[in-house]
Amino acid sequence: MNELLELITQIEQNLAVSVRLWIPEICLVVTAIALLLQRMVFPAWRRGASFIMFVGSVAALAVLIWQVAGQSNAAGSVGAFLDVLRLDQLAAFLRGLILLFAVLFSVLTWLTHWPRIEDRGEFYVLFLGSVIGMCTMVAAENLLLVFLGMEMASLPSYILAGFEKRERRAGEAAMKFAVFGAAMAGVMLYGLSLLGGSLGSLDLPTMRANLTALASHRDLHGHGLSLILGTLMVVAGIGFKLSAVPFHFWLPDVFEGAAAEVGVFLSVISKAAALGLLTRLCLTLLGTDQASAAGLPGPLIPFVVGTLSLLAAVTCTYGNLAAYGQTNFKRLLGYSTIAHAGYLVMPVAAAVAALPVSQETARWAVASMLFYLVVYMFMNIVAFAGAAFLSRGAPGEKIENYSGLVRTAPGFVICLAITLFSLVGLPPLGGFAGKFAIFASLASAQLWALLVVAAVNTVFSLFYYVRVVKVMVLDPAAQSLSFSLPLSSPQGMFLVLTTAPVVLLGILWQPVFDLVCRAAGCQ
Amino acid sequence: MILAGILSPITVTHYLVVGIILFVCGIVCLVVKRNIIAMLIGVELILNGANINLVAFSSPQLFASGTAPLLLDGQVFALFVMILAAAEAAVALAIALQFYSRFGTVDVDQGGQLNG
Amino acid sequence: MAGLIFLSAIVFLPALGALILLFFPASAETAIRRITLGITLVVFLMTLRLVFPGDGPAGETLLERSIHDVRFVAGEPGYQHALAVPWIRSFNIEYFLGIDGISLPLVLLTSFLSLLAAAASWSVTKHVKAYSVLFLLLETGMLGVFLALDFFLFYVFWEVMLLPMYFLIGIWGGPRKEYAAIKFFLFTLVGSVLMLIALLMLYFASDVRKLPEEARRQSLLSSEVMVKSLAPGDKPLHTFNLVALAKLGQMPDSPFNEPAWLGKSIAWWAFLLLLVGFLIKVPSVPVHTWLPDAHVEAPTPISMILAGILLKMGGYGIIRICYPICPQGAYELAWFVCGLGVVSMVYGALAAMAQQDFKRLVAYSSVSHMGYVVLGLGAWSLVPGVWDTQYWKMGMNGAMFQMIAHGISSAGMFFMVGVLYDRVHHRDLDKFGGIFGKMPAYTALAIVIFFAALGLPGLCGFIGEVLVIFAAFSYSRVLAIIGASVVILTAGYILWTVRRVYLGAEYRGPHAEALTPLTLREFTVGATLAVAAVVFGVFPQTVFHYMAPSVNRTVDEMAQWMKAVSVNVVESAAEETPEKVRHESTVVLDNLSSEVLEAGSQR
Amino acid sequence: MEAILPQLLLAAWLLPLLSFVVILLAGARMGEGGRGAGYLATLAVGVSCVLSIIALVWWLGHHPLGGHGGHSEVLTGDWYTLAQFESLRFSVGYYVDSLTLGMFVMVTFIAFWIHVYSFGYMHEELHDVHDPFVTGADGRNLVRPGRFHRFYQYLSLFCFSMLGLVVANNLFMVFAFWELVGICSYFLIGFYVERPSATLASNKAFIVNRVGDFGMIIGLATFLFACGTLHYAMPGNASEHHPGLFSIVKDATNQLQDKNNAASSHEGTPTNVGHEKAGGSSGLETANKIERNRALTPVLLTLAGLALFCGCIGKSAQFPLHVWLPDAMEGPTPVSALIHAATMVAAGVYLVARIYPLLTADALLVVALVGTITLFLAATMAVVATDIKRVLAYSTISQLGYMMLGLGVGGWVAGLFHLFTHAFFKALLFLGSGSVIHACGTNEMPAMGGLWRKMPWTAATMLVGCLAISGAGIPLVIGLSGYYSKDAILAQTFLFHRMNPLFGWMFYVALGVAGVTAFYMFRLWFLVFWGKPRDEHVAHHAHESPRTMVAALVVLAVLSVVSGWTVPGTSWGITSLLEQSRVTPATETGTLQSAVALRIPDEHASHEHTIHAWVSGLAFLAALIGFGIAAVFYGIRWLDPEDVRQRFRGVWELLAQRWYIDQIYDAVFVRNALRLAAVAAWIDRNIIDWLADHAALSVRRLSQWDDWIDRIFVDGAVNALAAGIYDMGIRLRRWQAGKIRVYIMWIVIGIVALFIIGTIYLGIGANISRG
Repeated sequence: MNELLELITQIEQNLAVSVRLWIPEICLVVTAIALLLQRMVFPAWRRGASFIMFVGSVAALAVLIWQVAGQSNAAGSVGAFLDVLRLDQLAAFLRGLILLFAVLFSVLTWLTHWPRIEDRGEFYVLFLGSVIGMCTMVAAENLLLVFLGMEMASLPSYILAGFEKRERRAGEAAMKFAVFGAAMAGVMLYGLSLLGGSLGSLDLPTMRANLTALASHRDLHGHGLSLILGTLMVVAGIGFKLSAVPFHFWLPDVFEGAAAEVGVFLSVISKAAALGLLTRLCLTLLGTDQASAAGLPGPLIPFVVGTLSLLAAVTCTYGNLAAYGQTNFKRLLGYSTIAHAGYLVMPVAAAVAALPVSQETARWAVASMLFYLVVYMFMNIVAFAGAAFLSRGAPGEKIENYSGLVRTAPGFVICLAITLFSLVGLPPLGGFAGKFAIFASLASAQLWALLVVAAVNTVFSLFYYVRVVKVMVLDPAAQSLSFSLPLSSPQGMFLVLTTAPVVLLGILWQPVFDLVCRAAGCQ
Repeated sequence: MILAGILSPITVTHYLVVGIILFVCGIVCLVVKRNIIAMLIGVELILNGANINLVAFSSPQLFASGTAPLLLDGQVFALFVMILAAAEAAVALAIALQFYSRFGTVDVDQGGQLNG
Repeated sequence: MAGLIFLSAIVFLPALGALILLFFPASAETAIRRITLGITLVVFLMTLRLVFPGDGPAGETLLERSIHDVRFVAGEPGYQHALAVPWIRSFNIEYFLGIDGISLPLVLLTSFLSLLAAAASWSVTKHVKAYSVLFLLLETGMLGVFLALDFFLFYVFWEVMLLPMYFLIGIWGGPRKEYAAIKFFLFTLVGSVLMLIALLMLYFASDVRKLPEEARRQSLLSSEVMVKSLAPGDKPLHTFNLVALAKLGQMPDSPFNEPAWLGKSIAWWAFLLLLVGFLIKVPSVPVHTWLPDAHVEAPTPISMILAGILLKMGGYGIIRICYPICPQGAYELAWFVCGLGVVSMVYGALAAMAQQDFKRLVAYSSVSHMGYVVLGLGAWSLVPGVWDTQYWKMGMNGAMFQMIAHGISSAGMFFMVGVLYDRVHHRDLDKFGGIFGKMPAYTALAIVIFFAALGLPGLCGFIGEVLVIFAAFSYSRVLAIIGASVVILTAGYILWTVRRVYLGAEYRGPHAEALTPLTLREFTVGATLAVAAVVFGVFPQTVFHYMAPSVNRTVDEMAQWMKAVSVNVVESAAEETPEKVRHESTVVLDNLSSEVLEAGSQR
Repeated sequence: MEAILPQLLLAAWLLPLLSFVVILLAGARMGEGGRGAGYLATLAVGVSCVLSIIALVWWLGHHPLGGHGGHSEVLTGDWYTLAQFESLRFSVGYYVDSLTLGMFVMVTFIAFWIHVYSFGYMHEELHDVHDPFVTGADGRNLVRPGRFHRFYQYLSLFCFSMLGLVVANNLFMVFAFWELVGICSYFLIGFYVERPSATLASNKAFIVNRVGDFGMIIGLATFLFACGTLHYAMPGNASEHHPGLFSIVKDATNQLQDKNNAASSHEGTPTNVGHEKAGGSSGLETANKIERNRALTPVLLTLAGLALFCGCIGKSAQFPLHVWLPDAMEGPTPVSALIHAATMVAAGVYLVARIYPLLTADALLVVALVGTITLFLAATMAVVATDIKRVLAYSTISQLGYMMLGLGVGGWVAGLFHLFTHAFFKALLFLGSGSVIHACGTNEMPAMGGLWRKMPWTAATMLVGCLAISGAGIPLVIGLSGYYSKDAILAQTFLFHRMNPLFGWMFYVALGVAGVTAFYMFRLWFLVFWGKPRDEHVAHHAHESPRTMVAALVVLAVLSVVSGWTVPGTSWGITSLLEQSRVTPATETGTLQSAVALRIPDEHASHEHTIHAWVSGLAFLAALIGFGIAAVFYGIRWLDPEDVRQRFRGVWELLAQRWYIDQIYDAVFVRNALRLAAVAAWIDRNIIDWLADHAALSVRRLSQWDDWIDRIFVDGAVNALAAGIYDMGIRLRRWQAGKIRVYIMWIVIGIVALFIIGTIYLGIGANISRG
């Protein structure tokens, strides 16, 4: 009786702490409710949805920052809600990133006037639901929450993909996305069930302990098949969210069909969440400290490294190559997203590879991944915002429609060009700093082959990014082009404000790198 | 041999076999059917295959050791999966409806505006 | 500190100028041109300030001096005004600028040619503002490359030039500008990607802690890294500091000597990767084909910059990074480097001979002339046991001098081609002739410049070429002989060109009426280059005075490395060799004398 | 005290440079048509000449003539260092001995008179020139502004360069000025830039010279590598650690000599000619030197010497690089006289003489052979040439061949003596021919004839020149300058013939060509001045040249007569001047492993009276026969040369086509070089570029994977699978490519594939870890 009481007290205390730490997400929930109410209560307040969304996301972000800032560095890690969520620095950072994106996203949609005012409330609610799911994903420490988070993040995004109702392609994209996503969710779930079953728990740390026990019994072979099948299915599920090859087929279609705003959402935080999940799964399951990582069954780590490396290499190469032939700017950005997913998986592979050797190196690799995520977020926001502005202002989405754009919208083109060159990875832009960090992590984990692949891909990627710049800058102006976007307009200022970090992160990246280091737990 | 298989006491492996059969059925359904409703049914089959796994892993009777790997967790998981499956089906059907209203069909191959 | 600030000012002043220009209305073309010229002039004067004569108070160390005096002390082999400030602590990246005898002439060349190119930019009439902005950004990149002493910083500057160059060729270029621009971009990017891999290899293999404390102090590490390195701990402390990397690379038990792949060491691989990266820039056969296209399509001032400065970065990289950091790779691959150099020399000259396009011809001559640089840098002529470094020093100095000389002569040649092109709008060699009669002053200047490229004594091309050939001879006689034969080919294509373009009775191409005498601005640019060609040809000591101590230091360091690593292997041989040699020569002389005896007896 | 000499020479050397710079900058503004430029240049070189003479006199005052060679004083030092790397020093300096001073005086003197002569010859250039050789597109002859000042500008630069070459104290400096005289020659041959033939000839001259220079660079590199220096000698080498080239080579051979002496009691040849003050190198030092210069073997020494000689072959137009000199006659005639007869082409001979101590006997043999071949070939070409300047050009080549032969057979003084005398009489001949051309407006001898009436001074001085070059004189009594110098060479060759019977033919060739020389020279003289005018137009125009030109002719004619003589009552003369600085070759006997026992004879031995009398008699006879034939054909016209030509058509054609050497070079070298160039350009465009482009393109192709995978794998494989399922009896409607389904299937296949791979991998891994 006493024990039960103690347990209940414990649970109560834990709940109290957990809820307090979960306030940012609760803020989002409140915002969502407010958005729904606003439609009923103040239907005349045309800008209400955007306003509420902005205030809500800013509040969530502010709370999160306040919480993190208030924390002492050591007490970074809390197992919330009876340890189903691990609210550590990594989770906090990724949640911060996601919330920051939410803020910028609300501004962006405000500026692009999309979707229509009457649909905007729903749009934001769906978006917020997805964001909450992503926040769950990055913190999940229990297979149930992993799946829950994935589904929460995915379901609204299917609808968002088809949100442009008048656009025929959007409907088709949404359907493909939904069916494919549901199938992949099923596959992943099956994998999760196998993993959970063979490792005897849904709780990741427990699974980790059991894995070591299994290894010491040396009868892994019996469980080996289900372990491998489970791992692969889980990787497939996460790969789907990451749009890694060969689970990428949906992405270009969706990016082409859906609005650019949805594209940026899918390409940035969806990836961030999936990467956070992948990192956590890998690092938790394969070792939290050097000694235990070394105790894992021999070929397991090489196997995971090999799988992830292969996935990353193929994804990156495929994305870059397939982007060549594209004529649609949004589709091109879709392939660019695939390629970058490859780059982003690389440091995770490096982290796993470094686990048996040096915990510190592994953390550095994670930090480099996080750093690239930050840069990547800003780059993609600029690129997709550019696409969004263009798709509203310029005739058509074909790249050749933008020829000579620099004559009518020089500032806009400069911002876009900076971003595209940053996506190539040229110094002194943020993309280079990020890529450099990733390359460094590969080098430190001695993954030379992967490093060469990544480097070669940098060269590959040059062509198609530069082609866009070339069309906009070098080619003669198209007759019909009347697009202009002065930097002093709100849209222009948004672009400048989001391009500025792309440049600054290439020059002064120490502060942000300190941040990601802290998130990844390295000294 | 087959007889021996049938006559042996039911273990977790039998359940897993059922689960994997469901899973494979679901995949085949997804691959073979062109009707979106049928495909969604395939998804349901996959999810249920996983559910069987989860439930089987949480049943102590099936294990010689007398304890199951997942216990209650697995069952809770299965419940969640059911709910999510419902949600997913709702979303997917809504989209399918939209698709139908636009293309006049629910044959996924009829959508051809986008190509890889 | 004053030194660092001054160097930073030199580097970033053009970028600042570009920023200011951004706020000018695009229609104010004349003002923008003048401001661009003014900025390049100020930068040039600032670099000249470095070599103002005069000594500081006696008894000061260089570091102390650098606090209040920005002048460069000639004859001092080490780095000056070198100060490292932490930049990105996570990777121990430092903002580390410094100057020594190797970089000083190149910095001066850069600011000098930038000034002239800015003056030559009046012929650019399209989008003047954008042109000027990109031009100034380019100058910042170039100066940065020559002044950076942190590998990462070096790499950043190296890449920074890429974009402006891409646009400068791509927007203001000739008919095939897009192809040329992307080709340039692609080749260079491949090179820099290779460099990036090597950079990471070296970084992660490096460990400041392995350096003896004395060497650490000499490496001019920033105080922060120094403190870190002194703190207890066994984690390796990686570094991008080029000086420290060189010191690490030259340790007998260098961490770079560990085997990496295919039985070769890290140093070997890093050297190869870096070398290919730099050779693309030099450019050396067979990775040179971007150059003719880029040169032909680029506008005249950009061709001047491209040939005069950008190509030098390759050579600079080889001497500043490849050799000091990876002496092992350099030693083992010397034959490869020299071979490529010679092949470039011959091949470039031959290809130049077959060109119809004036600018293409000049471009190929650059390939040929930069081959001398590669050969001179590559000729590792040190023989264990003899340790005679003088030929090696001669070769290195010759190669460095050749870089300066080629900077002047090739920029001049491109300018000369540009002057003609501006008037008649074609470059077909068969459609010139008789320019001598129409533009005598221009022809005189052009002939001086072309003869400087031909390697005529008294002009700047001669010294470098001859020294390189002499030095190569002590490395490989075959290569030296093949290399020397290039003087014939060079004479062939240059004289043939001069004859077809400048001599003859009359002009055979279109727009004959446009062949007006030089404007004052054109004359000033051309005459400055011609005078520079003469001055450097007659007084090479002006360059060697600053350059030689640092180059010699580089050579000495590598010789020391070689002594240290071969001490086990060659020690016995080293003592033996003179004996042996004496013995051999005695044998030969014996043979000689016996023949004399025979001859005598016959008489 | 000694310091004044270098300063005198420095002034003499730099004055023409000063003149060059001034004319370069202000030439066009110096008086009407740039006449002032001519005065300035002439003044500069005149003062140079005076300074040189003062220097020579000063030198002779301190180093009186007389006695036989050896122990000559050399004054050497550096003016300026270009670059130095440890002990490798490249500098500009002076190496003064009697040869240097003699050359200084000779060069400046002839140059001065040619400057004077050019006032007359080039006066057309003072105003607009009407060039009859250039026709514009409109069919009219070109009219261009005059370039009087440019001419003098180039001449000044040439004088400076030539003097630099003479005064140089190291091979690097020699090479630099070697190239500079080459470029002056280039400018002056191509002075009439509008004439395609002139510019072609100037290109040819420079490029052919560069072929020789290529060898020279190799020679320089070899010596620098083997000896660590390119200086002939270092001042005060006892204290300095680095001795000069001469002493290094001498040390090596001396050591050999010591061994020789020690090995047997054979009498060593007394060759202790100290080229430097106080050798004083101890045994240890010698050992050190040899250690450092380990590569300095006799074979290498020979090869290096020959490599240097390549440069001389080019500059002195020796076979096989003689082809440029006849074409070089495109330049104005004073230029031909100064550069392509008297001075620059003799620089090759001068250099061979300078580096004599570095040349082994074997190398000298090659020098002699080259000289012999050249003198023969060129003389045969001269026999059939009709262009007056070309005859003289071939004659120059031939005479340079004599000089080389002389040097090659050990006649150091003889070869140089001929250099001096030849400079005077060949300059005279060229200036005379210039006078003729000036008068006639054509170069073709068949169009001339009977000019002696119109141009008595020219005819007379030309006759002196012809006599001098033919070696006219009364045997053993007196003769013109050519008589002495040519006899000296022939005598030395004869001696060589005696010692090395295998190479005796060289003497007979040389002797025979002496006759041929007389023949073609008098053929020239007869064709031009004798008989009746063959072209009325030409004859009508002809007139005696202006006074400036005639003055130069007379002065040179006088010198052509007397320069071989000694000052009455003494033995002072050019020979004794040269004798003072005479040197011996590095080895006097052959060192290569050859069947031929080679021995270079001592020069003094050829002064023996019997040899001398015998040889000069023969030479006189040969010349007489040559003169006789010329007289028979062209003077008194007993025989018609046309008949002979018809009869020996093949030979005539061979000679007129210059033995087809130009054609062969064109076919073998020029065309192949151009072909190679085309190949290189082709490779660049079609292979390397192709590779680069296609690397990019193939990446682009790869990028079409997307489509490709869709088409082949996705559609194809799924269709195949579907067909399979169809066969299994599952009823389906017609299968179409369904994208989503296909994707899913591929994912499943992917997972299964990975699963299988993973299983195998893990299984094997587990096995291994177990095992």
